[in-house]
Amino acid sequence: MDQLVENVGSDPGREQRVLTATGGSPWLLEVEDLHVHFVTTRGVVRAVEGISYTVRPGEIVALVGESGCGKSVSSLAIMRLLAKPAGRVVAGRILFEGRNLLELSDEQMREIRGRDIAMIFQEPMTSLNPVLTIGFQIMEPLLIHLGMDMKTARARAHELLKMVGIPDAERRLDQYPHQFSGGMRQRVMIAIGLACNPKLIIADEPTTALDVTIQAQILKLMQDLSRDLGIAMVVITHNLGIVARYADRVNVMYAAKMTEQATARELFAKPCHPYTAGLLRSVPRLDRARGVKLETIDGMPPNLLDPPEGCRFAPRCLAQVPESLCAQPPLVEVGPGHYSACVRAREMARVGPEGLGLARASAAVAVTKQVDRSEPIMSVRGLKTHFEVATGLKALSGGRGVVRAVDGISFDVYRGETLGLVGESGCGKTTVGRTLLRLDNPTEGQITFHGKDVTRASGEQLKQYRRQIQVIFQDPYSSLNPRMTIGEIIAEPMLVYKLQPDRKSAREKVTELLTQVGLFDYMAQRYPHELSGGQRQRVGIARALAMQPSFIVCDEPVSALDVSIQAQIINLLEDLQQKLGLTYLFIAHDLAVVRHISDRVIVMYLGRAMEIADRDALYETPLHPYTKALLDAVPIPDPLIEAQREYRVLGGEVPSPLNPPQGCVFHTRCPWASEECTKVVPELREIEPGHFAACIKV
Amino acid sequence: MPTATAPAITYKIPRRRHPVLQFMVQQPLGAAGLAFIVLMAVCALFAPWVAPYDPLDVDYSSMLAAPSADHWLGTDSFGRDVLSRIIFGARTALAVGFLASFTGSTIGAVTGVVSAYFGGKIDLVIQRIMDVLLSFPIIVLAITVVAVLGKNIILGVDVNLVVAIGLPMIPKVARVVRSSALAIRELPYIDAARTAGYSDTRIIFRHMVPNVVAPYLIMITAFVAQAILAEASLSFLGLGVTEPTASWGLMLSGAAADFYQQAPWMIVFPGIAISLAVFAFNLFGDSLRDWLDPKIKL
Amino acid sequence: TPRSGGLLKFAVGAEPPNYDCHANSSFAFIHPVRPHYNTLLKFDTTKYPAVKGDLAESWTVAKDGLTYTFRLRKGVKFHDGTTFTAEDIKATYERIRKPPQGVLSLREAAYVDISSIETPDPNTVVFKLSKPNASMLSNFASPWDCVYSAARLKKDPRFPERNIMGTGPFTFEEHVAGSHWRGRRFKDYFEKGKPYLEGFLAIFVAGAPMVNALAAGEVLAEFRGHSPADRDRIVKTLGDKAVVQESPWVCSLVVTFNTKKKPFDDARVRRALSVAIDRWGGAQALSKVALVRHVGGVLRPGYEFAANEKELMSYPGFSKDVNGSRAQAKKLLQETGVPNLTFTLTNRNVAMPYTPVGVFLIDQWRQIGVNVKHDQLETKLYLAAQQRDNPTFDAALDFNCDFMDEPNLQLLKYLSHDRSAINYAQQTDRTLDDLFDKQSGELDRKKRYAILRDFERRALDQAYTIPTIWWHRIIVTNRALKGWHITPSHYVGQDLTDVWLE
Amino acid sequence: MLRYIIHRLLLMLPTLFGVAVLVFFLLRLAPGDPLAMMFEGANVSKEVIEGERARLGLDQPMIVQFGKWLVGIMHGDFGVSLWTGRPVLYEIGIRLQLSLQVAIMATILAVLIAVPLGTLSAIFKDSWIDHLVRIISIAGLAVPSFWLGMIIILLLLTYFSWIPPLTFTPFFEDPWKNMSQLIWPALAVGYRYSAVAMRMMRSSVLEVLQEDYVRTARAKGVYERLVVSRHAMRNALLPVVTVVGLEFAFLIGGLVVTEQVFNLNGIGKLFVQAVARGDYTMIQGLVLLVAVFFVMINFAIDMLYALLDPRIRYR
Ligand SMILES: Nc1ncnc2c1ncn2[C@@H]1O[C@H](COP(=O)(O)OP(=O)(O)OP(=O)(O)O)[C@@H](O)[C@H]1O
Ligand SMILES: Nc1ncnc2c1ncn2[C@@H]1O[C@H](COP(=O)(O)OP(=O)(O)OP(=O)(O)O)[C@@H](O)[C@H]1O
Ligand SMILES: [Mg+2]
Ligand SMILES: [Mg+2]
Repeated sequence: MDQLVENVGSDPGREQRVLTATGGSPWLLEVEDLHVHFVTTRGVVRAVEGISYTVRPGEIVALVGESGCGKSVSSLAIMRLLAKPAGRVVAGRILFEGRNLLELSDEQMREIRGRDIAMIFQEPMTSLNPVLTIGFQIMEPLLIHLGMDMKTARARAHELLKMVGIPDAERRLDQYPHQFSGGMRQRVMIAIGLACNPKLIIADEPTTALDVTIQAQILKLMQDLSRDLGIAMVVITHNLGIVARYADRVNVMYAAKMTEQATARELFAKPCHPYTAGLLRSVPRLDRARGVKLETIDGMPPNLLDPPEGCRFAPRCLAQVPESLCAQPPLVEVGPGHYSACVRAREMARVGPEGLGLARASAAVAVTKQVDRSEPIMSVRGLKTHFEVATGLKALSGGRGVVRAVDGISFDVYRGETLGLVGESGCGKTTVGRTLLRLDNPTEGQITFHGKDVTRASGEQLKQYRRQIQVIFQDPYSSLNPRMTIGEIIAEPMLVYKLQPDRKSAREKVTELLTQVGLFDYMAQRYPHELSGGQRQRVGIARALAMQPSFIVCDEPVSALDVSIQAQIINLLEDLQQKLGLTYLFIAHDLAVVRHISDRVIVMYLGRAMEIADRDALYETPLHPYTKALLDAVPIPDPLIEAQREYRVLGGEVPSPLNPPQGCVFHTRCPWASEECTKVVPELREIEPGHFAACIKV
Repeated sequence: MPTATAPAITYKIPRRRHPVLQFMVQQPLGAAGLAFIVLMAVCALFAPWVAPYDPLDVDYSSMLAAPSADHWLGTDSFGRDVLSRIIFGARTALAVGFLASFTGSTIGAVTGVVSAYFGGKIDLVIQRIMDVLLSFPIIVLAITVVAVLGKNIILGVDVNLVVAIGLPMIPKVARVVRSSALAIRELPYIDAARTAGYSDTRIIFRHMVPNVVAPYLIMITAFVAQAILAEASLSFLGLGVTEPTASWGLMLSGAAADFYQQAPWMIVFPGIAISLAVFAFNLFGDSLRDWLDPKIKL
Repeated sequence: TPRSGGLLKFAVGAEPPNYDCHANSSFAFIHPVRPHYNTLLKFDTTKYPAVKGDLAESWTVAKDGLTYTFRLRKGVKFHDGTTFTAEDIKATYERIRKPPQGVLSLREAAYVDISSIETPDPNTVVFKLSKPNASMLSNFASPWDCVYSAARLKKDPRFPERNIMGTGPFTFEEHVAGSHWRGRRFKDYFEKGKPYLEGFLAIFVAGAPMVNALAAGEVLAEFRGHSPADRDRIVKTLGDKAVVQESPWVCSLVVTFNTKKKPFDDARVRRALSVAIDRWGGAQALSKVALVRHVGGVLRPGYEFAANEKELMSYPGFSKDVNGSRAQAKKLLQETGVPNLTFTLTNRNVAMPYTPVGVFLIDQWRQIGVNVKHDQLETKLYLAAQQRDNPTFDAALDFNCDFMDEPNLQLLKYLSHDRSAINYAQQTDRTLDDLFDKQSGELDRKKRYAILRDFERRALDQAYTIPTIWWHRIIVTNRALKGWHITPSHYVGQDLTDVWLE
Repeated sequence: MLRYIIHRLLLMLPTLFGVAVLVFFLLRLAPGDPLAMMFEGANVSKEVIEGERARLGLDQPMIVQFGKWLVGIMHGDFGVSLWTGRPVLYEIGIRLQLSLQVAIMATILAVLIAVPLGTLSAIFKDSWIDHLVRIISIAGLAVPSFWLGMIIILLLLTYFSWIPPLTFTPFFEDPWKNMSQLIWPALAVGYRYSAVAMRMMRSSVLEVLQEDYVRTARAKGVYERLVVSRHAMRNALLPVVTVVGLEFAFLIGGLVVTEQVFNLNGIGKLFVQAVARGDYTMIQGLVLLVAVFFVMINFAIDMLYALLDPRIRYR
């Protein structure tokens, strides 16, 4: 998008539009009782069990649910693109404009794909063929389905690229995917999807891999296109905010089954399934004051290889009734167009979630925190971390560039507090953390810890430092050595540093730590792959605690987890902080999560701090235009609020840290930018007490 | 809304098995290879009991005898039993093959991990050295080593032959392992180990090496096959094992071809033995790769 | 009746490194190069070891054996058109016996007894000797003594190293390194009507491919020799187009013991190991698979100076009583205190006939309880193990082969270390040296025979170096090739003058 | 682009220098004396041998010899063969053509077989086609080329009483004769070679077929045929290019045994002879030549990569 900011109001005409788009046949797509199984060597995965839903022409239907619940599989089944030969549709019908897609020949199905139904995938970085030009990849469906000649196809491709907001489209047609950023690639994917004017687009987590600002751009684009071109969309997501902002109707899935179906407004206002209710409550929200613990859904989603009898949610359900009653609840209509698969659905519709006792008692306990602000435990001054890299063209010619990953950042961390660090992907958050941990070496600046300069510490001094500062990583799957048992992983530092006198006491300590992070004793014998993501994250925390640190860098510790698990981990971290007096540097890109957990927050952009302030000050009265734009971009999981919200979409992309803009690094995307901004590098100034911002305009 | 009814489909659900069993079910070709390898190893190990004759027994009265009840695969130009020599030849092939491939792969793997872990100058120097080794073609390097070092027999195995065959494997393994290790080095659990302040040795041997076991195992099996072929080729050229030791390549060398009309068994059976052995190892290695880590390119 | 024309394709198992006859010693040199040159005399292949004139028309030897006078042919031309004279002979032999700086001559030793060479007229050359030498006349028939142009040598003594320019029946056409050598008929050759061939093509090919080539008729001959298996294979494929000629061969495999090393410094140990070899049985068995067949002493069986079978059987190790010999061998070892001797037999990694003979010997020694390791080495390492300053081997399989039957050549291996560069056993035995000198100057054949027997008995008793089995030369030619006769030496009779194709 | 090429070429120098050092000193530190080889069996005095040694320059200190050799190389002079006295480059030159031709023919053969079969095998993974192709290809790796060569020749000889010509004829002189000599070794070697490439092709197509962009192509409604040929194959070819290139480099110096079996006057046979004769200069020249080929081919592979993969293309 060329225009930097776009004003988008609420959309009161949406309901209207949906109704008028509904033509003669009421349904464009009807999925009826779909069952998909994967036959694998480890057993049969019943990935989708009897889900049904419908889509009207021109309508946006959301499919939500936690990871692995079968969202992708059900949509791939529609496209008949299930992994062969393992995946098979064992029952059900998929009617598209009245035709059962499952009965078509391969050739007929191929004709429908890309022409009538298009699909957009989650991973923009890998979904485009790296060796074919963007132009050709857009033209391909045109050539195949519409029989266009090269010239007209190219003209149309050009038009499509412009439509999805890619500047300089003519030149871009001849470029290759690697020359595009993630957001632009997703636009190209959309252009490919739109190429043949399909009737339905299935978007499988189209924005999950993107930054909030880009996510807002893409979703806005899709919404506009759907509205303007009358294309129906099935949007798959786990982000309830997105659902609230864009979807007309919502289907909630849990463990391969449909749990609830309703219009978006209805669902958010009056959830009629305990799972939906839990989901809605466990997400930290930007629009609500915090101060209490997050509500959680305890336990883990079931394993689809061996699902529980009866209601799949029952084991985690706080409103569960004796087992016999929970057996295989069917979808029941609880209101007009509102279905729920719970035996107590009607009851819940009447009395609401609280009526069933779904709000947890513990959730009400306020967190009181004592932070001693007299002396920082760690203070960072003018920290710069640059990387020399050989890039692109230069990689071949031996030339080198400098990535200014962190480019002069200063802050203090006080004992017992949680300092949040937010910013878009690539802004240098992780690098800050790694530099503090001395995993990367600072180029310039100073780090003092407990008054000691550790910037260039080495040998014994570094060892000493590292025993006090630990880390928790984002990816629970790769942060544990797969060849060691959980017990070995946790005990290793104790044995290496002789923190425990012998193996036996180390083992006892492991048990203690496991209990502390909410795991069981017997898990010490397991290997990481035998645990779920949330459990592994807990092991990661236990490992960090084994060193008895005072400071922990949490690098996006919950970003890879499902909302229900995310809440569990956040609560755990808070508990531990209270109990052990830990200090956290909490890195995340989810503004709501950061808001929930942090005492103070740093907003980073391109290696620099844009704004530093106390949490409440920052979220309530953001000073920096970037902070404002970020907050605007985050959708709030409530359609009513979303409908009334005025928000702006920040245009453009994050510039490359290899070649950051002159002057204020944000000026290329800033709505307030003026001539001066391109020249002056704004200092971080204390605008109000304890509230710093780096902008000459405030 | 129609309510869902679970379709009545029953699958034969395979029980969780021992990994070896699992491998056999999933990789029937590989299992066949493995079975043959085991058979061969057993024969080689118990060669003195399995073989009908002493492979060194020269018997000028039954030279070039055709396959018969006495000599199943005939005799060679010294009247030695071909079957017995093939069985004892398996000893040579497996001993040289395993030793060469094991030492080559192990040194290569450790070099690769060390090179990847330290990076920078150390990596650069190691890589240049590997480049140098790699620019010597295998057979050329082997010939040079054998011709230059001569023989050095310890416990019945020519150590220099093992070196000659194993040496060229080092850079190849190092390359593959290095790229795996480079990826592992970037993984958070290594960072975690570094944050814990563990020593380099501990990180390399406790955290990195065990995680390159997959490529290492795959390379070992693949290289056993290559080593067996190399031993045969070198012996064929007269640079490997020497008479009267039984070796498949040696059985084909020299005048063997000249007896092909008179005694075709002299050139057919050892050739088949080599092929079968190498075939089995490749079959097993390939399947092992498919099973453990299909991304590893050899 | 000979016919003219045609190209003779034959195989040569190796390749000459350079073109100088005087500096080479391999058959691989003789086969392609000899047809370009003449020598003073040459062997009469039909009456070997008799000699006949080549460039010499006739010759006389003085009674005292000290003057050799040769009358040379007239009208002989070099390939460059110049006329051949006695000066060329003189220049050639001077170059052999006293090579100028930078020139290599391998056969200086054979001519040390010559005191002067005179050329009274262009067609006469006179050799004066300082003392009688029984092998002198045969020496003049040596195929190595290619006659070069005196004029060319004067300009550049090393001219023959890179150029082929002689008086021989064929002119040089091309040599493609590693591949082949081509010669073409010399039109002005002195023997009218000869050579019959239009040209020859020597292809460098060895081993199985060579046998294949012969069997396929791709080449018509290979003049070194084949193993019985090769012969059978070629004959089987070629059928009646194959012609086989066989002869005993002036080559033998010998075992040398490192007399500097224990226990091989003890003659009894060496003799025991010699006695343990069943030469008669082995010869018979090995002759089926290897190119060895004949049992002999230090000289080729069948040669006029060689021992006859009866004399032979009286030497240690030549008895036909196998069991008796083995018992005797065991006893000898027992006496010397090494009944369970273990040692390494150093062999070269050449398949034929080293491998079968090595395998045979090891098997023989195994039968008296001696455990022998077989070490077949790359030639370079094989030679290194036997190097004269610091030999490392225990026992080695060596070959003794020269271009003709002649005690002065064959017995060199048995001479003392300081007198012979090809003695690897490292012994010093003046008795043998004296006997050698005596027979060398003995012109009387009977007396010489008797001295040779004394030499032989002592050599076999001491067993520094022991003969094993003598070679057997088998040549299979294509029937199309005519006029070629086998001799006991693969070095002689290769000028291709009298060969024709049908 | 030019800078890149120069940079890459400069990077090769340390590798080649390493190879030079290694081969030079390895040869000389090893036991055995090339002079002993030359005078094997000849009854000549020590003085004569030492004279020859001095003439060949082998009596000088090793480091001096090495320096002279390097200086020579910089002037394009690789010295003369100790054995024949002819320049090393001349000796190699007359044999290189043959070795190159066999290598090229084997490569063509291998690629023609490997690419389609490997792809087919990947597409029909775990079907009988896959099993068959895998067995064929693994058999190719298993059968020693020299044995296959021996059998080929013996069969030709037995059934046609014919063997391939013994001497080399350049292709442009007489293509028929040239082919009738070289097609056989190319076949014997090409089978193994194709097996190597086929395996790589299979695993690489299998991997590419799992890629997201292949799924995208299918979602676009692209014909399955095009999905494979246009979207999968080109990406899958990259690793195959590497193995083919490396294998080619290997063939230049690695046909040792096959050349022996077919009596080809090529680099490999020369190498074996040079080793057998202790011909230092020749071995050095050959090893260096093969190393040059190796690094050049690696360089060519990189270039080809850039051509096939826009991600690493440069302007
Ligand atoms: N090819 C396959 N083989 C075996 N099981 C599969 C396969 N593809 C998916 N599954 C299983 O099917 C279930 C549903 O997967 P699906 O990809 O639809 O989840 P999802 O809801 O899209 O999750 P996410 O949010 O992580 O994308 C999972 O348990 C998954 O493990
Ligand atoms: N080791 C490195 N070498 C070169 N560049 C690096 C390195 N590490 C990080 N970078 C670059 O530095 C910049 C900041 O990276 P960093 O990982 O700190 O960002 P981030 O804010 O954590 O992003 P994300 O949210 O995606 O995790 C990025 O452009 C990244 O590509
Ligand atoms: Mg999914
Ligand atoms: Mg990060």
